[in-house]
Amino acid sequence: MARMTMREAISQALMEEMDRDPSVFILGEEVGVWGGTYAVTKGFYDKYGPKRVKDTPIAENAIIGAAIGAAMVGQRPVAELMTINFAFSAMDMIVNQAAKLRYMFGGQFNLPLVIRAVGGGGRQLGATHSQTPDAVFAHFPGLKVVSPGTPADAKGLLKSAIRSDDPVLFIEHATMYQVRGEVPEGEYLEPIGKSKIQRPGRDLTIVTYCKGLELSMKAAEELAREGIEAEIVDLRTLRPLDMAPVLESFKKTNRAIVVEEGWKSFGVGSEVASRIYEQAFDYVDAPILRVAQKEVPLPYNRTLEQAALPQVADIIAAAKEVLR
Amino acid sequence: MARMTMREAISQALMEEMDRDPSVFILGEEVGVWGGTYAVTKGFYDKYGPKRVKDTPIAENAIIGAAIGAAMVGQRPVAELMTINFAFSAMDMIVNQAAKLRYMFGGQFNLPLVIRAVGGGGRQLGATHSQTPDAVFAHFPGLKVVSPGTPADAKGLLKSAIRSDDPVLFIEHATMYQVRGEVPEGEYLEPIGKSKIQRPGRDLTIVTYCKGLELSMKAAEELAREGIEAEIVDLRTLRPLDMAPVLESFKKTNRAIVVEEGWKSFGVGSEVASRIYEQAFDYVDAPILRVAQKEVPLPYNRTLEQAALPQVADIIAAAKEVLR
Amino acid sequence: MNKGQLLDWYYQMVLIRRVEERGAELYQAGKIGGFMHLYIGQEAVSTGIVAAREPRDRLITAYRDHGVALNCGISAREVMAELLGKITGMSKGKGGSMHMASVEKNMWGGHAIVGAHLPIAAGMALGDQYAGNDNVTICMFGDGATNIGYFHEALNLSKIWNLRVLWVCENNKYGMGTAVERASAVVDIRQKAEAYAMKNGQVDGMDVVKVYQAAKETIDFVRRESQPYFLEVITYRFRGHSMGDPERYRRPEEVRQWQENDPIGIFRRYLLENKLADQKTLDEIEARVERDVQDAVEFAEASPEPPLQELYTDIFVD
Amino acid sequence: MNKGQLLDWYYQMVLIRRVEERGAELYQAGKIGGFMHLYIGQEAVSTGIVAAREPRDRLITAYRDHGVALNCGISAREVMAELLGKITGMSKGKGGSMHMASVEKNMWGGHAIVGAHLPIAAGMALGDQYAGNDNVTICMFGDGATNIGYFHEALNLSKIWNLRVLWVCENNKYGMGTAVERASAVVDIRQKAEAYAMKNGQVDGMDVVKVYQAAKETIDFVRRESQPYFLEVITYRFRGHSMGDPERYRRPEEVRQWQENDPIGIFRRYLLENKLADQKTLDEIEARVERDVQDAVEFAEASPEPPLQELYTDIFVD
Ligand SMILES: Cc1ncc(C[n+]2csc(CCOP(=O)(O)OP(=O)(O)O)c2C)c(N)n1
Ligand SMILES: Cc1ncc(C[n+]2csc(CCOP(=O)(O)OP(=O)(O)O)c2C)c(N)n1
Ligand SMILES: [Mg+2]
Ligand SMILES: [Mg+2]
Repeated sequence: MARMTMREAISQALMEEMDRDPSVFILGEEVGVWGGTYAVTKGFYDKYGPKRVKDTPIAENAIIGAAIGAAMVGQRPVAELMTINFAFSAMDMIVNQAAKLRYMFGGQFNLPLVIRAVGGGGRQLGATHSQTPDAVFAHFPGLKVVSPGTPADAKGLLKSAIRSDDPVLFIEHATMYQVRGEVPEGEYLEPIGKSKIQRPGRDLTIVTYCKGLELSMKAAEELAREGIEAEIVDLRTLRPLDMAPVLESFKKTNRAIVVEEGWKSFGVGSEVASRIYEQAFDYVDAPILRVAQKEVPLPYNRTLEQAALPQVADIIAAAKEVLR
Repeated sequence: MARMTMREAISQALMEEMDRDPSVFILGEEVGVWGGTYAVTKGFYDKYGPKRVKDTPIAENAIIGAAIGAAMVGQRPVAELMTINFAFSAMDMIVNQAAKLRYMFGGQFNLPLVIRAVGGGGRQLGATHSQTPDAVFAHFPGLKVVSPGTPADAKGLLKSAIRSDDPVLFIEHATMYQVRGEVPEGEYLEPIGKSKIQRPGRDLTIVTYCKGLELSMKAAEELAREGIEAEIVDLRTLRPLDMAPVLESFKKTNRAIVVEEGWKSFGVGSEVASRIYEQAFDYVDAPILRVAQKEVPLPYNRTLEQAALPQVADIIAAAKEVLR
Repeated sequence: MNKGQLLDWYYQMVLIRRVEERGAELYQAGKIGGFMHLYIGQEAVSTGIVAAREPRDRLITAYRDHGVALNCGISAREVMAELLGKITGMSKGKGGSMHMASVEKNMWGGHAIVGAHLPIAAGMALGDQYAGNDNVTICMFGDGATNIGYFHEALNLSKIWNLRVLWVCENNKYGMGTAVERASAVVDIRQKAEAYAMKNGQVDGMDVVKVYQAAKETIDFVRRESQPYFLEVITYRFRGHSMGDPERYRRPEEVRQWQENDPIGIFRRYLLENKLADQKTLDEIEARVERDVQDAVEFAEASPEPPLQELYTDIFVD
Repeated sequence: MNKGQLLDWYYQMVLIRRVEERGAELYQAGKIGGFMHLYIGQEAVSTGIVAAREPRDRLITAYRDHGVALNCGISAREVMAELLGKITGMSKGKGGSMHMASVEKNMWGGHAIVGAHLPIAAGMALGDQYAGNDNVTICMFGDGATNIGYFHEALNLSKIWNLRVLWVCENNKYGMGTAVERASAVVDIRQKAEAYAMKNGQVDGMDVVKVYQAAKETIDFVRRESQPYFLEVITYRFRGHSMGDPERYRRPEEVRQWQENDPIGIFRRYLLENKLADQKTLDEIEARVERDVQDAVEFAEASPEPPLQELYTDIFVD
C-alpha cells in the first residue's frame, strides 16, 4: 500500500498497463508534450515517445474514431477526451459506433478501447465545460461506464478497463485529482460492474459514486456525530449497474438516498431509486430521495455555481428527511 | 375537426405557421426537392420555394448550427434532422449550444428554433438507425423536449413549438405517420409542458407518450375486456415534465406502470416512477413497473427486433402484475 | 491482369447485379426489410478497387455495400442470408443490408452513419502502423459524405500521421436527392484533398479496367510512401437512393444516358473486342451467376432465423 | 483612417493589454475563476478587424475574447465585472471570461467549445440573408479550430449558400501546446479555403494598420459579392494558452523573438514616425487607460453578486 493522489493512481495504472502490454497506447489532445491538461500523463511522452503517446488535433471524432479503428484491428488504445463535455462533439462515435459495432457485426471483432474523460463542476468553467452527464452515456447498451470515487478504485478499475475487451468510458472528476488514499502497489484489479460498500452503517443507505462519494463520506461523518450511521454504497460502474450490494444494504436500513453530481431528472438517482422500489418494495419505509444538481446550466459565478451543485448539507438534510 | 394522419397533421401545422409568420423557414436534408424523407414536407418546396425550404448538405452540425444562428438574429427556423439518430452527430449543437447559449449570455437573446426529428424502432433499420433516445435529451436543462402521440397533439404542439421563444426538440415516430385521428382545423394550439389524460380509468395508471400511447391504448382495450380500466396519462412533453395529471391519477388508482419505447435504464420510466414515489408515496400500493426496450442495440432481424421492443402483451402483463 | 482475372471480374460484376436484382424482388415481396441501397451502375468501382488490393489490405465502406462484400469474397449465400436476416448471414442477421462485414475476408463493413466510418478507417490504418506492418486500408464513401465533419477530421489525421489509407470517393453525382453542386462547394471532389496537401486523382468509374489500374497505382503509392491518397471515382447509380425513392430530383433522360454507359456492357464489349472472351464464355459466366444466385436465395430462404438468445449475445465480450 | 481613429485604436490596444494584465493579477488573487485566456500579443488583430466593420456587422469569436469585447465597445467596467462574476457584467456574471457578449454592441460572444461557433456564425449570416439585409458576420477563431469538423461544415455551407461571412483565422501558431504543423496537414491555413473554392488571403497580424486594411477590403468584398471570404491573420500569443500553462511546448527564445514584434510597440512607432501623434499624446492615452482600468476594477469589485434567483432565470423565455 502507498498513499497517493487520485492523479497518481490513474497515472500509475496507465503506466503499469503500458509497461505490461505493448498494444496499449494513449492518444488525445495535449496528452504528450504538454503532459496532459490535468497532468495525468506528465512524463509519459518522455518515457514512451510519440508512438505510444500521441498528441492529436482538436478533432474529437478523429480521436475516438481512431481509437475504435485501432481497437478493431487488435490494439488497445486509451483515448483521452480533454473533458467529458467534448464527448458531445464525438457523441456518434461513442454511442453509435463504439457501443454498437460489435453487435451489428455479430461479434466478429472486439473493441478493447478505453475513453478517459474528466467531468464535473465546481471550477467556474461555465455551462458548457462543467457537466456531469454520466447518466446519458450509461443509457446506451454496449458501453461500459465506470466512474471511481477513490484512488484505489481508480487504479484498479482503470487497469481492468484497459484489459477489458469491451469499450469502456472511464469518467474522472476534475476536482478530485488531489484526493488522497491508500492504493495497493503493482498488480491490483478491481472488477468492472461491482458496487462496493465504502462505509458500513445501519440507519440508512446512501447510494452514490465518484464526487458523490467524497461528499457522502463527509456527510456520513457529520451524521455519525448525531448518532446516525449511514451505509455508503459506491456504484463505481453505471453500466452494467450492480444493484446487489445496494439491495442488501437497503433491506437492512429500509431507507435510502441517492447522491450524484449530475442533474436530477433522468439521472442516476432515478434509475437506482426505481430499481430499489422494483426489487425491494416490501422493505421501503420512506420515499427514496435524490440529491443532485439543480436543473440549470451551471453558471460561472462561484456562489451561484455552488448553489446549483449538491452539497454536504443537502445530503445531511435528505438523510434526516428519509429518517423522519 | 377533420380526420387525418399524423403526417398530415404535422405537415398542416408547418404550413399554417409558415403562412402565418414569414420568419418561419425549414432547413434539413431532403426537405425540399425530395419532399422530406418521410414525405412530411411534400409540396413545400413548390409552394414556398428554396428560400423557405432549404435542402442542406449532409452536415448535421451545419444544420443545427445554422438554425441556432438564424434564431439568434431573429428568425424562427425549423430544422429537420432526417432521423433522431443523427442528432448524435450534432449533439454538441443541441445540448451545449441550443440548450445553454441563452443562459450563458444572461438572457441577451432568445432561441426560437425547433428541431424536428423522427425516431423509433420497428422498421429493421439496425442498431444505429432505430433509437428512441428521448430521455437523453430530456436530461439537459435548457431544451424543451416534446413528443406527441396523436395527430391532434402533433399539430397543436408543433404549432406551439414554432411559436415558442425557446429551443424545442420535437420528436416524431417513424411508424406512426399513418396513425389517424380527429384534428381541429386552423388555429389550434396545445401547450408545451402539459400532460394529458388520453383515456380515463380507475384501476391503474399507465404513464406513457408517443409510440407508447398507441401501444397502451391497445393494451387498455384488451384489459377493459377483462374488466380492468386503465387510465392513460400521456406526458407529451418530457421537459418540462408535468407530473400533476400523473399524480392526480395515481392518487386515485394507487398503481402505475410507465410505458416507453426507449431503453429502460436511465430512461423516462425511471424518472416518472421516482417522482411518483417521491410525491405520492403514501398512495403507493404496488411497485411501479417500467415497460421499455430490452437493453440491447436493436438488431436487423425482424423477430429479434420485435422481441426487443415493448409490445402490447408486455403492457398487459405489467398491468396485471401491478394489480396482483 | 491475366485473362482468368478479367473473367473473374466479369463474374463478380454480373453477380453483384443479379444478387441485387433478386434482392430487390425479395424486398418487394417483404422478405427483406429495413433500408436497402442498390449498387447497380457502380459495380465497376468496387470490382476494380478490390481486385487491386492485397488480401491483407483492409476494406471498409458505407451502407451501399453489397458490391464490396461480394468482391471481397463473401459468398452470395452469406450476403443473401444476411439480407434475409438469417443466422447464416455473416452477422447472424443482426446487421442486414447496410452492415455487411467479414473480418475473415478483411471486409470491415458496411456503415450506416454517413461519414462515420472515415475516422474509423484512419484508426484501422493507425492500428496497422502501430503494429509495424504496411497494410493499406481502403475506405470507400460517397460524394455526400465529403460534406460532413467526419471527413475533414479523418483526412487531416491520415495526412499528419502518415497513415496508409486509400480514400476512395464514389462520386455518383447525388447524395440521396441532392446533386453534388447543391451540397458541395466544389464539384470536383478531389479538390477537397488539397486542404490536406494530399495527393489525389480522378478516374472513370464505369470502366473496371481503368478503376483497377488507378487503384493498383495508388495502393502502391500509399504502401510505398506511407501516405494517404485521395481517389475520386466518377460513377452513377442507376436505381433510386434506396428502395422506395420517388426520384423527383433527376430526369429520366439523365438516368437513361448514364445507363448507356453500363459498366457491365462496357466491360463486355472490352472483353469481346480484345478477344479476351467470346460470346459463349460470357454467356456461360452469366448462367453460372444465375445458378449461384438461385442457390444463394434457396440457401437463405431455407436457413433458420437466429434463435432468440442471439438478442443478448455480442454486446459485451466479458 | 483619420488621426482620431488611429489614436482610438491605440487606446483600445493598450486598454486590452492593461485590462488583461490587471485581470491576470485578479486571477492570481483568486478573484477571477474558471479558465482565462489572455489575448496579449494579438491585440492588433481584433482592433483592426472590428475597426473595419460597420456597426451592423456582427462579431462572434472564441473564448479568447476580451479583446474583441472591448473593441466592440463593451466597457472595461462591464468586462471586468463579468470577469469577477458580478451582476453588472454583460451576462450578469453567468458567462465569465470565455463568454463575453453584448447583443447591443453586435458582439455575439465568446464561445468555449472549439469551432462550435462557426456553424452558428453561418446561421447568423443566414438569418441576415433571409431578412434581406447585407450585414456581414465576422467570425474569428484559432488555427487549432480549423481541424475540427465544425469548421468544414460551416465553411462549405457558407459557400454554397452565398452567406456573408468573413472567416478570420487567428493563426497564433499553437492550439494549446500543439504547434500548427503537428495538428494541421497544411501550415498555411488559408489553403483550407481552397476546398470550398473560397477566396482567401493572409495578413500580418502584428500590424494593426495592415489588419485594418485587409479587413476593410474583405468586408467590402463579402458585402458586395455576397460571398464568404477566408482571411488568415498571422499572430502570436505572448502568454500561455490560459492561466497556468506550463509552456513546455515552446522555447522562451521563440516567445522573446515574437515579443520584439509587440503589436503595441509597432503601432506606437508607426504613429510617432508618421507624426500622427507625439510622445506626450500617447503617454496621455496610456494614462487614460490606466485610469479607466482602475475605475473598471473598482466598479467590478464594488458591484454586487448576482442574487440567488438568477440561477433560475434565462433558461427558458416561456
Ligand atoms: C450522419 C447521417 N446523416 C444522414 C444520413 C441519411 N443518409 C443516408 S445515405 C445519405 C446520402 C449519402 O450520399 P452519398 O455519400 O453521396 O452516398 P450514396 O448514397 O450516393 O452512395 C443520407 C443523407 C445518415 N445515414 N447519416
Ligand atoms: C471541442 C473542444 N475540444 C477541446 C477543447 C479544449 N481547448 C480549448 S482551447 C483549445 C485550443 C484551441 O486552439 P486555437 O483554435 O488555435 O485557439 P487559440 O487558443 O490559439 O486562440 C483546446 C484544445 C474545447 N474547448 N473544445
Ligand atoms: Mg452519392
Ligand atoms: Mg491558436
